[in-house]
Amino acid sequence: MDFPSLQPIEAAVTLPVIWIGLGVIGLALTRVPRLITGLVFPAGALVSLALAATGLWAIGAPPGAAILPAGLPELPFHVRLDALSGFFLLLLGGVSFGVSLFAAGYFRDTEASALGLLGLQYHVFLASMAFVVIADDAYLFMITWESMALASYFLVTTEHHDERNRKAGFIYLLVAHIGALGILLCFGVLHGGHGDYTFEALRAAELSSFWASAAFLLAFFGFGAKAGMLPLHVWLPEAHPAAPSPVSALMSGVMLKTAIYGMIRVIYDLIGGIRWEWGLTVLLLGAATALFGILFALTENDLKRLLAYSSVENIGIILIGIGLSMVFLGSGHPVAGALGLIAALYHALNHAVYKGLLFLGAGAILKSTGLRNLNEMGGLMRHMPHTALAFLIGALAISALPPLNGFVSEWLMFQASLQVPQLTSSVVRSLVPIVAAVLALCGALTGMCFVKVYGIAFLGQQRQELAAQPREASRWERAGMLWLALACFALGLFPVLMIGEINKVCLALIGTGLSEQAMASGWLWLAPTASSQASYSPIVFLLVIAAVCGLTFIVVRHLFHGRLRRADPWDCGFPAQTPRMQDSADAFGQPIRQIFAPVFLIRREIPRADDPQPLFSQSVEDRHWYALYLPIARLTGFLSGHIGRLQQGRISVYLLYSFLTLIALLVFAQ
Amino acid sequence: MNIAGGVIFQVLQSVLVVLIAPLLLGWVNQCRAWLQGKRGAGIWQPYRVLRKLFHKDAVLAHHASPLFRATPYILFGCMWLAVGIVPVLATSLPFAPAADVIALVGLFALARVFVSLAGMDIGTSFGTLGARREMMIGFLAEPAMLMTLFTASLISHSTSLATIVETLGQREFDIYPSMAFAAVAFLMVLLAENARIPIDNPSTHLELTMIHEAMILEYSARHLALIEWAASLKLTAYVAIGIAIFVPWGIAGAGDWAALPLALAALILKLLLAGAGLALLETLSAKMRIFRAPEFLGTAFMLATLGMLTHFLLER
Amino acid sequence: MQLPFHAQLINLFAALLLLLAFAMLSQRRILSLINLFAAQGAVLVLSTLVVAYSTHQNHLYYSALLTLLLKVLILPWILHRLLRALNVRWDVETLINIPATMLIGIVLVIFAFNLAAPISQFAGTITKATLGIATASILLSFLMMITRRKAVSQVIGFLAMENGLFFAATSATYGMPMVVELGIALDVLVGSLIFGVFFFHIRETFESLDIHHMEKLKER
Amino acid sequence: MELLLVLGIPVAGGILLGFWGHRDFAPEINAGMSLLTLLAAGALTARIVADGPILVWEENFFVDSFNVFLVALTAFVAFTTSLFSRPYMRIELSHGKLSPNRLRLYHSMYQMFSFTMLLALLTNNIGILWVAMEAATLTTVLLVSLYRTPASLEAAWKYFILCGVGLAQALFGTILLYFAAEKVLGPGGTALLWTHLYEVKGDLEPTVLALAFVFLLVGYGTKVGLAPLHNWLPDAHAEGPTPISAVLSGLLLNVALYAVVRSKVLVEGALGTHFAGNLMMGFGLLSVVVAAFLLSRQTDAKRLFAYSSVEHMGIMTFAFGMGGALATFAALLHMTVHSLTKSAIFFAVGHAAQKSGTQIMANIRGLIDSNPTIGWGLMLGSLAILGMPPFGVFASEFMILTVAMHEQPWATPFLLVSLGVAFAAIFGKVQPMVFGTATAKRLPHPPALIPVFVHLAMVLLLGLYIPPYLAGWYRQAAQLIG
Repeated sequence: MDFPSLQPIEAAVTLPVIWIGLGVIGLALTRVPRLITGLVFPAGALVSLALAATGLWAIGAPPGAAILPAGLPELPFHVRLDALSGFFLLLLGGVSFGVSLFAAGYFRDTEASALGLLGLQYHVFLASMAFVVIADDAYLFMITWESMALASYFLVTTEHHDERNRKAGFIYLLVAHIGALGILLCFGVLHGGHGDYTFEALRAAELSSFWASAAFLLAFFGFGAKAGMLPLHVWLPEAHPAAPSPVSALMSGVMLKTAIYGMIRVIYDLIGGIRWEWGLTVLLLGAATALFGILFALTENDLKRLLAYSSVENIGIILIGIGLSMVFLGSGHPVAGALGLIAALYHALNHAVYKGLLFLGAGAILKSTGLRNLNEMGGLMRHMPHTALAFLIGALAISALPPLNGFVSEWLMFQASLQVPQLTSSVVRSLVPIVAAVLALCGALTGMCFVKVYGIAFLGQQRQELAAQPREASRWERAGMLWLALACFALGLFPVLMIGEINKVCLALIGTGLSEQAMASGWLWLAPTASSQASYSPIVFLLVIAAVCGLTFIVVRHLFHGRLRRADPWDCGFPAQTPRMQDSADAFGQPIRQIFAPVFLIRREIPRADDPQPLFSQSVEDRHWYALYLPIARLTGFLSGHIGRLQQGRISVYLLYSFLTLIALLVFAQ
Repeated sequence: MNIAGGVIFQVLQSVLVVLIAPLLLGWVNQCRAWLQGKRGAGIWQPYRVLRKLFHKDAVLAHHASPLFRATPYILFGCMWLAVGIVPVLATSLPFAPAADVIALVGLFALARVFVSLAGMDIGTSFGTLGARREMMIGFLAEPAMLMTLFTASLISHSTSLATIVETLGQREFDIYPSMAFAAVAFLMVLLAENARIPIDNPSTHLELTMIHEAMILEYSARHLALIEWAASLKLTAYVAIGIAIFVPWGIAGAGDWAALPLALAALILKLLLAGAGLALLETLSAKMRIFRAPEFLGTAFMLATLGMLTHFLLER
Repeated sequence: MQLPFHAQLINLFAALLLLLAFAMLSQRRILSLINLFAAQGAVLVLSTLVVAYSTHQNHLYYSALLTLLLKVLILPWILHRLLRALNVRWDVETLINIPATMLIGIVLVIFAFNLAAPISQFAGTITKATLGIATASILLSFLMMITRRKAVSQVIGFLAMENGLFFAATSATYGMPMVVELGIALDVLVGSLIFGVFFFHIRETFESLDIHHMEKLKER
Repeated sequence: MELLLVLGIPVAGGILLGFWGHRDFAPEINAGMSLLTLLAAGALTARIVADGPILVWEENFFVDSFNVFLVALTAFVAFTTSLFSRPYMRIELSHGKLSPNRLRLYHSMYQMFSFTMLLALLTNNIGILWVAMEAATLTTVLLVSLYRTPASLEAAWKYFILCGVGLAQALFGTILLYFAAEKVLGPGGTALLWTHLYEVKGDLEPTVLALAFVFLLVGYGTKVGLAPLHNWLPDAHAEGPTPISAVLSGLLLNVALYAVVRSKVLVEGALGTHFAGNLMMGFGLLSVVVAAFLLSRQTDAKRLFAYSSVEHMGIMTFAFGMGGALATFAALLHMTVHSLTKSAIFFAVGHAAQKSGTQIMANIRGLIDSNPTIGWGLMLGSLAILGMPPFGVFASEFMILTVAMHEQPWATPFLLVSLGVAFAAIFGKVQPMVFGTATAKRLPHPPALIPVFVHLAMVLLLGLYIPPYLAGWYRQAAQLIG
């Protein structure tokens, strides 16, 4: 970098602190909200950019460590910035830059009183995520991890007057806390009783196979809860819609990725000695999560809930990648393992970008129309063309369509899963193809899902009269979306460059990267294993299509003509057509509901034929509530009911307790 | 291989395929007519249709968005690229590395998404209906297709079509049970993807049955022409893929002129047979109800996955 | 072997103490309960004196005096005044019927002896069995507190427990240091004063001293 | 000398307020006295930290780094609580819940109470320790029954009887201890002095000490509120005046636990086994589980947090029981942060209850709108007590859990479940109190919330940065007892 005096680690520590500072300033500026939106958030965005640069820089640089003058007596806060942390800093900075820009416009018309606090929580949230990524001891990690949960909780409950938001926040924090306890216990397993909680010490711990597996399961559970893995995903579709859209974008785009980071850090780095059985666990759960998520997204008609479910799906896909790489590493095929890990990391980055973009788009819609229910939208493209374009890019990207970025990571996943012949265990060899099939299915379903979203929301005609004509998003907001849209293109068109960086991460983490010939094939051709085996060049791809399109256009215009008449759409011989006759989002999800009926818990109310004003209502619910969570709640209530008998008011009985306790102990002591 | 030869071959193949694509369609229709004891409109009919359409004035709904107008071109471009990649005449073309089988499937998906979006753009109930059905077909057909191709690429340890064709074509013949599964699955996908009976009926506009036609109901004139052309290209591409994977013999390597005439002959022969077969199939089978379609394609998906599994169980 | 005379005396007193404890456990009438309590105090004083005399532990005389004042004179007097003030003349009704209580009591005594047996052989003091008896009487008074339903009788049980403790202190260890003795005495005094105050409040709040009025605070 | 001051000032205050406790300026006197005590305690602490333990008044008083830090803590919380009780009791008075005489009783007893606790902490004589505990019980009984409502009387009565009986057991335990010590140290005063006992703990008779510990544990454990001896605790906390709930939870339980730990040290020394530790772990764990599951049934705010005190006492007891430098360190830290946090919570809850005129949580809503400071105080306090970073409670729970995972893995599932359930219960009840739309009315006097935020700030600090001298101090203490 150009200023050699500064180390990456120093920058990585300083920038989040600046964030917190900005937040405090924002709190101080509560009187003048204009300044908060116009100054604090853009400044925060700049910090994000700097942080992204630091991350990129750190991926190349050797790991740097530092010790902060705080923390427990034996345990000052350790921070360390290695390639992996760098990559996630890049992710955090890159995405939060766009989101902060958007937020600068989005929060303009939140009432001034809340704004200062909002700014503080927002920036503390960002800062704690940054610290999670660079923390190098269990204590700092846990602190920042929970502060992240806490800050986001307060953001989720910003509109706390709404009962649903409170419920969402509660479930969110509860799941997060229980997950955190799991992580805590995992650290407990790793650390040897002596008070040394640095990651070096945890790395050094020798574990019996049983305890290693226990640690793995605890970590997987803990981080899975945060990532929204099945069956711990329930908080996600509640919390994301409740939060203000930029925050949803951050939570879905970045926060879930910190969970992925934690998983990789703990499992690959701290526990080490990966087993393929672990990998299989991750793989299968990932597949289940992915399929489940997208199916629910397809039947959802609340835009932000839909996006949340789709996040569940993408987390599942990332887990599939991690699982593949663990399986390969566990059975001694480091190169394939590296491929899987690269796929996972790349998908994490992609998902962060396009999901951020989509949530921002949803936010723009929400702000200009006040709508979240797809069934009430329609024809927004005419009112907010820029948003529509950005959203289109996001939708194409998430549907894993070439030449955008979503496709690249999915492509890598498939390549990784095609390495399966190397494996020997027949179980795995027959399971991996099935997972690949599930992955393919998910990809296609995602396409369907986002055709539904885009077609219903932006295309067609307005389904209902709005109070005010929808306005195009403000300049700040468009800037934010533009940034992420460009990122989608860049990551889609120049994957090789990014993958080169991620390869360094792999080298640093598991000591192996892609083969030389793969790296050798140049920036234009992406060939993870060997160009004879598989190759993909998005640029050529795009150029050819563009060229053909242009050519055809010119030729057609030249040979024939460009005459055009405007008319009403053909009414199919039924003149009284109204916009309400368009298919609704529910209608679009109908085939899915029918085909995958057992997955859902569908409640329908079909009116009788002679009903004067018939009303058809239907709701799709998550079986997990009834199968898992409510029973647990009931069990707790039952137990507490019985323990409550202890406290039944009679002093004689209380005396009896202590008497019996005494006798029992005396007998015991004898 | 020498670049110049490669480029020439590339251009040659693309142009050729683009030109003969409607012919294939015409041939299929003609065969079907014959099989059904009609005279048929002749195999040049598709060209006449295209010419007529190009001459007409385009009619566009008032609130049609730019996306609606752009879609035909994008569609056409995608299909062109597809046929450019698939080794119809020759393998290892310069474009080929740009997209392997996965990207190819992605390419078709891209086209599908755009055409569905266009179908929803006007906001008539027909368009949306078509789009929904199309995506319903697609979300099962696409993975099935992918699995089919994976079976092939597992055998040849490669996902690039060129390599697949080379490995399958240039080595002595032996039997792959997995490929049998794959072949059946592929055939089913082909029927579904190209809006043929039993999934869809290209020659009706009956709302109960139509899928593809419903989406493009709003298109007219040059746009419609491009879409039709793209459709025929798609059919050709699929047939070509089928040929390349299951009967890859006789495909020339890029740049060797000697093999070219033979390759051309082989290609035409294969196409004729394939078209006839397709027509036969369509004549023998009946259009199925729309909600049987998922079952049909689900079967295809299962078969394809089974193909992969059998590959692991039997062939290694 | 033949114990020295004062040791026999102390054992006798110990036995009396236990006997009195049983008597209290079985006693139905509250007034005689108080008298029994006073008697127990008296026995305690005597045994303390004997110990003091036989072992020349002079500070035990003070504690004997203290006990006399507190347990034999003041507390019974306070209790009597209370009863008169609250004019309660009722019989003590128990939660468990008396015979059952007695049986449990016997079990407790056996248990206490077993408990104390290993310990008391370390006792360098002249009296071995007393620790067991002290323990027994403590447990018995505990049992009494559990089984009685009236606030007053519970308090008496509490004080009887105090007696047992005191007996243990004197006979087994020749008494605690004086400062501690004083502190304990003070606490007992203040405690029973507070009891007194409480009786009035409870009385005027619940119109009775029956503790089953006080079962409102509970988990429901 | 400081020790005299530390003990003398509260007594003086008690007597003084016994006369003037009903005057208008009485609260100020109360606060002032507590402040003086705090200063004295500070001086004492400084001295101990500077030049080691001291032993005075024919060795009847002994100050080492273990109890001096509790002394400082006690004095501090007593002071902040007196600050809080100024407006609180005034409001109660103006609501007509109290007569001036009661107020006098309250103030005087408040001082006496802090005296007894300091005495219990400072004395070296386990006999006097017992006396002080009993005295503390008596004073608090009067305080709990202050309102003279049926409920408060019932609570006080139960408190009185249960703790009285418990302490009787403790006394018997003390006697047994003395009985055993006498053999070694000979009759007379020294046999009750902890320092001497500590020196000879090796030669004390094991069987006797085992029994003694059982009695001591049951006795003082009742006061700590270990299940199943905890039944008095929620009633007393819920029915007494809030400042008293604060000091009960924040201080008295600590002092009782202190007594248990002191005796544990001796017994462990004598037995050479982990007998006492195991007992404590068992009781601690049981308390945690029981309390956690009872939490979810509460409707009364103060009862809720009373049970949470039981839970945390259980955690501390468990940690002390595990023993070892790290666990003991954590337990001491937990003691500190729990006192601070819990008293802060009670302050906030007290004012919240006054504002909405009820302790029933269902009727307290939207504090954050009606009074943001109380709302945030309650919210942050609850989060802190639930072990959310970056608050100090998390720091100690972090160490305890990790050590437990290593030393006693069998216990961790219980802890995990209990902490989860406790979180769901408390947070699920606090959130609607804080958020939502408000139900509250104006108060005649402005509430005193400085203590709340002072406490929370300190807890926050302890979570992020433990000053070295404090750490050193904990470490010494941990060595002493661990």
